[in-house]
Amino acid sequence: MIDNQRLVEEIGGHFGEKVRQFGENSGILTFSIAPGDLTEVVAFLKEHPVLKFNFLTDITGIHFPDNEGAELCSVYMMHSWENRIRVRIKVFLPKENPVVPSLTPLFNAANWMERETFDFFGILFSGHPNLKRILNMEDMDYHPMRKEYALEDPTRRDKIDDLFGR
Amino acid sequence: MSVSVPQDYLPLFIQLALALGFVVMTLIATHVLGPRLRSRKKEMPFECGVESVGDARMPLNVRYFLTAILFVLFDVEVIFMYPWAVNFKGLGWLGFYEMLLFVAFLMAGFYYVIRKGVLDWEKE
Amino acid sequence: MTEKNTLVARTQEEALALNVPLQEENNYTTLNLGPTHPATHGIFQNILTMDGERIVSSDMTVGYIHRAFEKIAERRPFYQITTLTDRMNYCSSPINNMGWHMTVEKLLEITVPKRAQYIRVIMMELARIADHLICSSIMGVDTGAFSGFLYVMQEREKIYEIYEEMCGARLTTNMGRIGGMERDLSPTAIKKIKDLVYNSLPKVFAEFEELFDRNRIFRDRTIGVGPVSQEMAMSYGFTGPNLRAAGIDYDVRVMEPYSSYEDFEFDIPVGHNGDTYDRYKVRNAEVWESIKIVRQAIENLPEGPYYANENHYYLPPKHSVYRNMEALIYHFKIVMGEIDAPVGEVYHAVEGGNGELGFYLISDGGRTPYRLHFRRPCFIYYQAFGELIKGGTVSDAVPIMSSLNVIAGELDA
Amino acid sequence: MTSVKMTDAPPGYEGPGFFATSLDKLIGIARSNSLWPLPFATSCCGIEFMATMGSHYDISRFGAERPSFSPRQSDVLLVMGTIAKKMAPVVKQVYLQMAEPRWVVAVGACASSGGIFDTYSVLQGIDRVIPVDVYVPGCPPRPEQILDGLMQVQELAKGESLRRRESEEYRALLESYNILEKNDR
Repeated sequence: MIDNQRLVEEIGGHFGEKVRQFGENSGILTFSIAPGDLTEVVAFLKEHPVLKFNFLTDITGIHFPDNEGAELCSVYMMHSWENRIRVRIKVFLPKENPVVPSLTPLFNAANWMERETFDFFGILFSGHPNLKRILNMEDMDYHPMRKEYALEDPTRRDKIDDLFGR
Repeated sequence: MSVSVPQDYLPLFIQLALALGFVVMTLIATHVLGPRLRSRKKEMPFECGVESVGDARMPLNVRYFLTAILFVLFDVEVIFMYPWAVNFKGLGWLGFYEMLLFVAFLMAGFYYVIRKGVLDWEKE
Repeated sequence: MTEKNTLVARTQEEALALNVPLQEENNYTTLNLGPTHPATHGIFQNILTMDGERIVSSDMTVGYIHRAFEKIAERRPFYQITTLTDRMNYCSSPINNMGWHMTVEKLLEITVPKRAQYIRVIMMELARIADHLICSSIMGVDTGAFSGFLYVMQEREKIYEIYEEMCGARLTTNMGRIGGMERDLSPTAIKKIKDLVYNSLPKVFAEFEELFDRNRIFRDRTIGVGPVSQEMAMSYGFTGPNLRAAGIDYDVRVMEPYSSYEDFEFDIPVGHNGDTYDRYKVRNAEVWESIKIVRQAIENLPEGPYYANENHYYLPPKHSVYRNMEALIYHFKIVMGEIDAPVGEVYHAVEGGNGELGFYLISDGGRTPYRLHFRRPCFIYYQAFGELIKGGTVSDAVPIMSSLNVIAGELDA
Repeated sequence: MTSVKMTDAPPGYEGPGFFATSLDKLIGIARSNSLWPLPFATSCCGIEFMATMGSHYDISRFGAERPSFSPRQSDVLLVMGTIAKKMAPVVKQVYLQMAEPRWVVAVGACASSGGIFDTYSVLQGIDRVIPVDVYVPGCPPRPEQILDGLMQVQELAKGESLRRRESEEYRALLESYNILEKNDR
């Protein structure tokens, strides 16, 4: 049975200083790495003979507007079906140039997940075969999931503040 | 058995006239009564709700034509078989051999077509 | 007509024999399947490039009903997000509701009493049955058989009646609360559930299966159509019945049991080839397994409360709101969304109708989630559709799409 | 004794052996009892429409058993579900390509007003792009409510004057939605 302690030893032992901030959130091991090491770490986890993280569960983004120099975060969740264990990898990126290598060569599923993350947060995945908007309209000029953008439809006129006591 | 006289066909003609009359009347009535609105977008082909791109009149591969004409050929063959099947007993063995010969001719053509590879879509 | 309207030949030999000009380039036909196409259930656009009847490639566009769930979730208190989860996979909304409640309970560290967990299991399995009934019967409609659909719709209505008995709604159920259920199973509900799983559904569903399983047309149109290998399924992130049809027995209910799934005896049906017929068979087998689970749950329903004793998060009963000051305060605070959640980061997955439905919730200690991401199984595996239909005919593409059971609301979020 | 209910006769003049009414009313009855719907189902409400179409609620009882997926042969556009801004041009195109007379039913809160999705990506009601005749509330409406919406359209069809679609008011309505172009007749 592989537990999070064993994972820390395996990953930490192999990558040393490259992996940082090990933590456990509701049972799932979380750590962060630099964007340049992402492909290497994911490939290591995927092809490891014992760990066998063979399934990419999800890719998503988070926006931390107050986190100077690392405003955006790209989150990768992997799952080892054989060992029944999950792991979460975080890559923090600056707002000015959020570039992270694409995982499409390793997992086909990464294609649309990365497009969605690009659409919502504007994180650029280098090496992605077709990085364009997926859910929103092509001509949208901002990335709506960033915290500074409003949720409401700007064209709506019947929601006057007076009516709601605001 | 009686011999049919032209008068016997009268009900048929009446029915034909009624059927045609109904169609013509309906067409005229809808044109007179129905509201109508023409616009450029309305007259475009329906493409699942998006604007159609390009032209339907593009060069077609000759294979479509060959497939279509072969289909017509074998379809017509079946039409010949209907009257033959109705009079199967009356025509007797001679009719049977004739039909056999007819089908054999067609089959020879079919064999030729298959050997030529006309029906293979992906021939490189 | 102009020169454009002429025939062209593909090979030199043909051009000479038929006296038509030779075609310079591969002139494929382009066909538009969607957005409002009767064969696409939901709104997707596929621009197919065709060589005769064969599909050469397809260009998929999604996002036609993108509703910004994740953005809304950042502005709503936790209990209001349940209404969003309803509208995600609307064929099996109770699973989404319960999955969300369990995610929040994981964040708040609430343990739900056994009875509530069993009621949740019953509701989730009924939702799974409803989901699979629609998918399988719509596959029948797409291959040209309407009667199967009419048979099972009647049974789905009975499931909806049970939902109504539980929460008052039919489709977008908004069922349950954070910390349990909003009401106990009523005697009518128990009667209806028992009637469904012991009498009507098995009978009708067996008949439905008889209608399709060995139907020549249905088999010809589905066997060997759109096969998914195990490697491809893994790489494309398949989960749920579509993955199991390829022969991998991954099921969240067994892998990471939630809501007392470990108490129940059931099998995970798997297929062999991962083709359309296998997906259909796996879904049908899952309906039988779900019936088994509901029977076990309703027979062994434990006594006890149906909600956790958590005043801060679970709405107090109405009669005490009228009489008790504390209850009134809690009621007010919960309804106004003024309950602060602890800081945390939670991922919880449930086995939805289409696969692993995950909720990735980040709370910064506020009243709303800081970030909520839904792992929508449809969105992830639908990208394989283009590869599945490649090389097949258009008539194959339609059953493949319905066998994948892509729900537009879940896909576009 | 049959249980088949005949439609009520329109107001008119009745004498021995004959019955006279206006052509408007006759055509109104014909139209209202054979409305072919175009189910434009995008999300949840579409599933409720499936129930309406299915055996339990049976929309065929109202002469609408033939769902038409091409706009050319349909009379009622039933818009069911959220219409995102990406989808709005498609709805408009489908409406434009329908033959006159045409009616539109906005089924559900999303199609009527955007519903709970007051977001940047959702169209706040389809009446921003096409004229709507009947709004059906509910999220989603129950099949009975969808049937009621259809019956409202039947009432509209029954009472509609034959000249309405050629009137200046109707033209002005379409022009206000930018549906008629300059040289359209």
